[in-house]
Amino acid sequence: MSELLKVEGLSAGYGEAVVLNDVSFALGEGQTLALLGRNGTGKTTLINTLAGATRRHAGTISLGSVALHKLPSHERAAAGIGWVPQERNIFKSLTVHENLTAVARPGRWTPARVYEMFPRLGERKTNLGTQLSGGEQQMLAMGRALVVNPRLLLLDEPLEGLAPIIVSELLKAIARITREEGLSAIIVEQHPQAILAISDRAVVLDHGSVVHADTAAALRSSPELLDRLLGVAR
Amino acid sequence: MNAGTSPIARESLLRTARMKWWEPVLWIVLFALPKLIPSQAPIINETATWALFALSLDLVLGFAGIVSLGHAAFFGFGAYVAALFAQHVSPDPHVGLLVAIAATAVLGLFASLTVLRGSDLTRLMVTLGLALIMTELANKLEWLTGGTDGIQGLTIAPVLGRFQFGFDGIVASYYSLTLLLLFFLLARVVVNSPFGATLKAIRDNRLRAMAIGIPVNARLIAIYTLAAGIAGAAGAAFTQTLGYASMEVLSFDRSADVMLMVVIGGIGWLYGGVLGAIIFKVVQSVLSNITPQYWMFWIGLFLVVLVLVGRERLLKPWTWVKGTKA
Amino acid sequence: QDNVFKIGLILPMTGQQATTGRQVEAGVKLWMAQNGDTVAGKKVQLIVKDDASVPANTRRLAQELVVNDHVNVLAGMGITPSALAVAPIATQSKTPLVVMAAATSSITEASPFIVRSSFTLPQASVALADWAPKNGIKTVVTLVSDYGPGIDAEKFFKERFQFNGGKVTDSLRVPLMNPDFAPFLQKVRDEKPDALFVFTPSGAGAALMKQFGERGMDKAGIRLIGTGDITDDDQLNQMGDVALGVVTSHHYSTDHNSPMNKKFVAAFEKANPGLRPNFMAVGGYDGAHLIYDAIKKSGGKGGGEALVNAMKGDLFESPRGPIYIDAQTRDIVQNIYLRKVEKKNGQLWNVEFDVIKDVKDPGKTK
Amino acid sequence: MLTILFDGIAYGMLLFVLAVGLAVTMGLMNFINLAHGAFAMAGGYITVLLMQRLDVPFLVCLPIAFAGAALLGAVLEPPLYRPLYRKPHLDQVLFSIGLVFMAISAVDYYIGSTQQIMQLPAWLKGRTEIGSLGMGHYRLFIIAVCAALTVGLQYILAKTRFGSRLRASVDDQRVAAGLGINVNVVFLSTFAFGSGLAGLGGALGAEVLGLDPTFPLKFMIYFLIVVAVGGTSSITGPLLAALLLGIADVAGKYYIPKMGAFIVYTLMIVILLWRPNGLFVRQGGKA
Amino acid sequence: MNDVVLSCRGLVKKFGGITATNDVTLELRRGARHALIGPNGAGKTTLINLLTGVLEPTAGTIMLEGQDISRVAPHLRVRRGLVRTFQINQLFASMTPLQTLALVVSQQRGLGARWWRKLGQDAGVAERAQQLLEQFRLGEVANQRTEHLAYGKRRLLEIAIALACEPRVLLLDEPVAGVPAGEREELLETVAALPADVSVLLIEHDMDLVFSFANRMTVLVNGTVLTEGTPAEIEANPEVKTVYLGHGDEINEGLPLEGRSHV
Ligand SMILES: Nc1ncnc2c1ncn2[C@@H]1O[C@H](COP(=O)(O)OP(=O)(O)OP(=O)(O)O)[C@@H](O)[C@H]1O
Ligand SMILES: Nc1ncnc2c1ncn2[C@@H]1O[C@H](COP(=O)(O)OP(=O)(O)OP(=O)(O)O)[C@@H](O)[C@H]1O
Ligand SMILES: [Mg+2]
Ligand SMILES: [Mg+2]
Repeated sequence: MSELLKVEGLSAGYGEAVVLNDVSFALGEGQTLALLGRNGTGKTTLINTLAGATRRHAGTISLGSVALHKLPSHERAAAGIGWVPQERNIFKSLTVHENLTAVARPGRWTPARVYEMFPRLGERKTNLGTQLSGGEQQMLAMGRALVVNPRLLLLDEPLEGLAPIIVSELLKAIARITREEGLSAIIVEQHPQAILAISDRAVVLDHGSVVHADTAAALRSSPELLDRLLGVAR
Repeated sequence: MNAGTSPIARESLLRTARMKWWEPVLWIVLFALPKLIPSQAPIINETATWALFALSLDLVLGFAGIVSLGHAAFFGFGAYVAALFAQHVSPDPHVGLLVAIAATAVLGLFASLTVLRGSDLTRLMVTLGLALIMTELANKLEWLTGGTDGIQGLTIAPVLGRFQFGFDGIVASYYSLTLLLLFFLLARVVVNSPFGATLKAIRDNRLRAMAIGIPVNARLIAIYTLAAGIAGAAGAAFTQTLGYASMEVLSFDRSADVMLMVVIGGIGWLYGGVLGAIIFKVVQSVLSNITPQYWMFWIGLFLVVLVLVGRERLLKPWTWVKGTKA
Repeated sequence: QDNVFKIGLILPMTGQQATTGRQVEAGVKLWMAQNGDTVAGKKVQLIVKDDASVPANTRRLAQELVVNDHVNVLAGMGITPSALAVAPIATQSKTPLVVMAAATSSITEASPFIVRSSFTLPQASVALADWAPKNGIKTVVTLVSDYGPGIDAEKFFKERFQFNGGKVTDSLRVPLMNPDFAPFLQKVRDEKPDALFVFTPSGAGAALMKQFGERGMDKAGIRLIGTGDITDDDQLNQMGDVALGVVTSHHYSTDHNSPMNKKFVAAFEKANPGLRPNFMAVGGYDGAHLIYDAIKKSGGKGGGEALVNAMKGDLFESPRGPIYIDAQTRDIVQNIYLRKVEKKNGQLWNVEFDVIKDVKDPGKTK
Repeated sequence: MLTILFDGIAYGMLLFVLAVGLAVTMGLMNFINLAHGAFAMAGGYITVLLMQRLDVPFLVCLPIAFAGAALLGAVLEPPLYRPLYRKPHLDQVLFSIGLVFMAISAVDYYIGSTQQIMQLPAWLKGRTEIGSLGMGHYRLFIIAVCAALTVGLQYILAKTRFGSRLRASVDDQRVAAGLGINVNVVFLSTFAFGSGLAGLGGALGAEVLGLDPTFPLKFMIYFLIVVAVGGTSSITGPLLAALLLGIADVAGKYYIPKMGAFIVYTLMIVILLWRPNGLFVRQGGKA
Repeated sequence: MNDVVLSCRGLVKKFGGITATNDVTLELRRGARHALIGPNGAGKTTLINLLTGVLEPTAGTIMLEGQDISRVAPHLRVRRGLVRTFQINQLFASMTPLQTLALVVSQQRGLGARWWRKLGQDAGVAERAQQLLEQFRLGEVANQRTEHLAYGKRRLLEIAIALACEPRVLLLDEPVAGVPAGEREELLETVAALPADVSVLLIEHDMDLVFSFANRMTVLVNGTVLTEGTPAEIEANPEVKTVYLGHGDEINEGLPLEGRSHV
């Protein structure tokens, strides 16, 4: 399996503040990575840095043969990044449909296919972004990242606020997409068990540094390790 | 509950409301000015009425979040009421002042009903529209207001029966400064009170304000009425110290200028209006003395630089070079 | 210090009245350049201030000029409310105030220290009301800007015109801030009077005249008459052919045919390239003349009262013709000319074709 | 009667052309650009000066006025406007008023404070009478230009993705960029386009409204009224608002001249009290 | 103690063509720990908005303590003890948590219109605010502006505000969203520990928490009430499984559902 994403010696933060410290890891094509860590350890900051929305101080990021860190934020989407920000950030003055078409790029994922995956969104096509329920906004954020037709999906707590049945379906869908379409994904979640089940690899952050990097299966099968790293036995 | 900690909470709550050491100093300096530089008394007087007017706008704009581009409606109304009172009823400045404040507050009460709903832009335009209509009225009701000529040559009785307004402007500037101080103290009490806190809550988040039981409309009406009254006081001071009222007191330029002053000085901070008025007036009069034709250019440049560099950083030049990248 | 004579000139140098300020200032400066700055042993110093047509500014500037700069004379005044706001200061400080632009009749009554070197609107409109009935104009609609001077013009024109047997069929007032004259002109067109009498502050006049032409009112047989403000010399040339044939009455035309005016215009245009002197410039020029005369007559001694007394009855030849200051009213008495816009050497001029001599301000002969 | 309607429409259309650029910058970009009138003034002066000094034909001047103002906008946007998009509205007001002051003085300094008067070509000066309907040719011309503009703009905003990409950038610059929208280019081109429209409006309006350095302040209120009443979320809103105001103003002044200036202001207040977010808001609007 | 405190009957809300709430009838008993669950977009938030008066119902009535409040202004409902939290934080950005809570306490005690006293001067206000700060572990950020707080802290403040209103009926809309896993239980315990006569309606997608908290549950689907019952009944309901909980075994592997055994 060829390597898709390679992060080396990455330090980044906001303004003068450095949140991430010398982070390095790699991810193969079609693989899913679970990004774990306690609150405020820098998970979102890492995702945002990959998307180009923070200030990078040092280090490199390469996506395939592209030196991602050299690109401005808006060119990273073209290079293959699809981003679901933690706070959803639905474009509030656009309709559901416009939210999708505004960022869509040609490829397998079209708005129509998104509506297939989330029928609920199809029914709300002409609603403004702000008129959606919390969960619907979450679905839209996901769909919006997909229609960019990325090679790497960045999902920041994508399950928050979704009904259990949707959660299970979404997890299945993510597993399917990555498997069938060779898409890679990085998923941040509060509930490690849920995503470790569908992930290939796991990275745990603490205080902005990588404290554990291994296969997901290994971490999942070791409750003591989970407890030590994340402070949750579940 | 830890009984030992509660005084701390109370302490830090009250701290914001406490007078800082520089405040009395500032006021002493302000009150000394007409004596120190008597030659500048006219502009001190004018600036003080502007500052009072700006204080009024800051109450609604800075503390209740209501944008108003027609605030001159209240200033002007107060000015005309004071003028008509002096012309037809009595030259007594004190009663005139009170009547003007009361009348303007009533006007504010009615006008407040128009600013309860809508976006910033809506309020901007509705208030602007009201002021424009008032201006037209002042023009049309010539028999009452003197039309464009205004009401001229008023005689105002001495303040406290002793101090006659003279053309040197000394008495006038003390009159206006005193009003400014009184209303400033009142405004200060109001914004630091629970009532003031509910206003800020409404400004920050109306939905939440409602959800904790604040009667949003009643509060907005109350503050708008109070602010209108203060603007009326400023207008009355204008008329009484200058001895006339004409349509300029209602003009769009006056509304716009007072807005500029409040924004220059910083909104949501009572000294903002006062400071803004001082800066604006001083800059304007210095510039227009240097270049009567093109002072507008320089004041424009001042505003542009003020915004681009930032109000705080303008006071700290050493941050200019470094900070621009952030 | 004692040998300095200070003139505090307050004018609108910015804002919509800025052109007034420029013309008056240029007029004053031209007089001073031509006549030197030493009069009766005094060095004349000019202090120019901008009030942006805000009376509160005018008043404060006057206060400062009197209190701090100890000016001997206040002058300028672009608009009536400014002049009225300054009047009490003139009275209290006994400083003469020479009004060089503002034109409402009542100004000189506001203080015994006010003297006017410009004109009054009643002066100009009454002359027109005398001329019109004699020239085939029997019915008129008046259209004036809705503010003091406009209402003055309407009132005095109407009174005199009806006294002379004419009929004013409608009186329209246009808001000062009015971007489009279409509805008013259409109304006039539908009423078909013999002539439309217009007063607008200079500036708006051009737009009105163009719309007048565009609407084909002249072809419908309606004549355009008005006070000279609408064919302001300052702008006349750019108005184009629509202005041709418009009859106005005023106290000054750049085209006035006198040796003195020829000299004045030449000197003015030399000092201010690209600018034609208009009636405002003459107001400034003659105002300065008046002040110089007063200094001379009072020998440079005596205060404000002496100066005002010296101005009263002052009589001299101005570029507009002979003028004098009525000793009782301190207002100007002058010839009012009837003029028609004509093209000469490819340029438009207000060509005078009749004159009514020594017109006093009718506003004061109640 | 018909003539009044016609005049009202023409006047409304003129207001629209002048205000539509503001509807773009203020409505779509959410930037309170009070300096809009300054760009209109630039367009007006470009036209007048080209015609007066170089005898350029009027029709040629119009696109030049558009391009000139657009260029001015494009030059000013990166250093001056871009840092301000995220600042509070009041700062934007302060800043753009400052620009207006500078523009007024600069024009005064270089060109002078007198009214500039434009000489239209002969074919635009005439008037056609059809029964009781009299139509000034210039007014017909304005209506035509304006109609073309409306159709074009509507197409750009509704049928192309540009409109939604622009609004997305306004809503959330950071996320829009992260999802592949080149926010800077979108803003720059929109701003330049809005300024260009203002310039065109100024060029067309100079004939009717007159042109002097105080132009940006004098007519600012009218631009704002149109945008506020029309709502800031579409092009048709301001168009209908401009037409409504134009017709009401002209008809009001014709039939009840005594009411003069009250009509427009009263109408505006009534509409805004009835529909606080403007007559025509995007369906649903802000919650 | 089993009397109905808050109820709605035949409640309908339409947004244009969308019927978000369709003939909902619901009763909340005194002291209830009631959960409202349902798929995304089922109309849960809308229902809360209707109950609290943020939205006006298209049809239907709402009764609080036996009185019809359908037409009562939102802030007056709060004064009668009907208090909510928001799914998306609604805070006063420029104030500190301390000021916010002092304000809410003042308002709650009817001192909100006092313009002549200082905020915090009235007896007991500062003390109560301090108590709430400590209860929600906001002590060390008490004097920072709210807009600069970390998300988790803001979430806590959101709930603290609701409690400061001394609710009789408390409506919680996904209160723990964004709160770290470890702290969620603790937060709900605070809520559960409210006086026994305070009624609570909880919306939440974290089934672990819901089943540990609620003693009664209502399931809302497509704007209508699908069923109502005890947690055990709901859990066993096959319909609820299909539309909301899901059947699949794979979810049990890691999803919070597993924790519900200790209900
Ligand atoms: N915009 C910002 N400016 C400055 N500091 C920030 C900003 N956003 C986050 N931080 C800080 O960066 C650190 C890491 O935050 P980040 O959001 O990456 O954490 P996280 O692991 O995603 O936490 P959570 O689980 O709560 O989402 C925190 O200490 C936070 O205070
Ligand atoms: N202002 C509005 N205009 C149009 N539709 C709306 C509006 N507000 C909500 N809706 C629709 O009403 C439905 C119910 O929304 P609501 O927010 O009540 O759902 P919810 O049950 O809270 O969902 P979630 O669990 O995802 O938060 C949704 O489909 C939503 O799209
Ligand atoms: Mg995060
Ligand atoms: Mg919800």
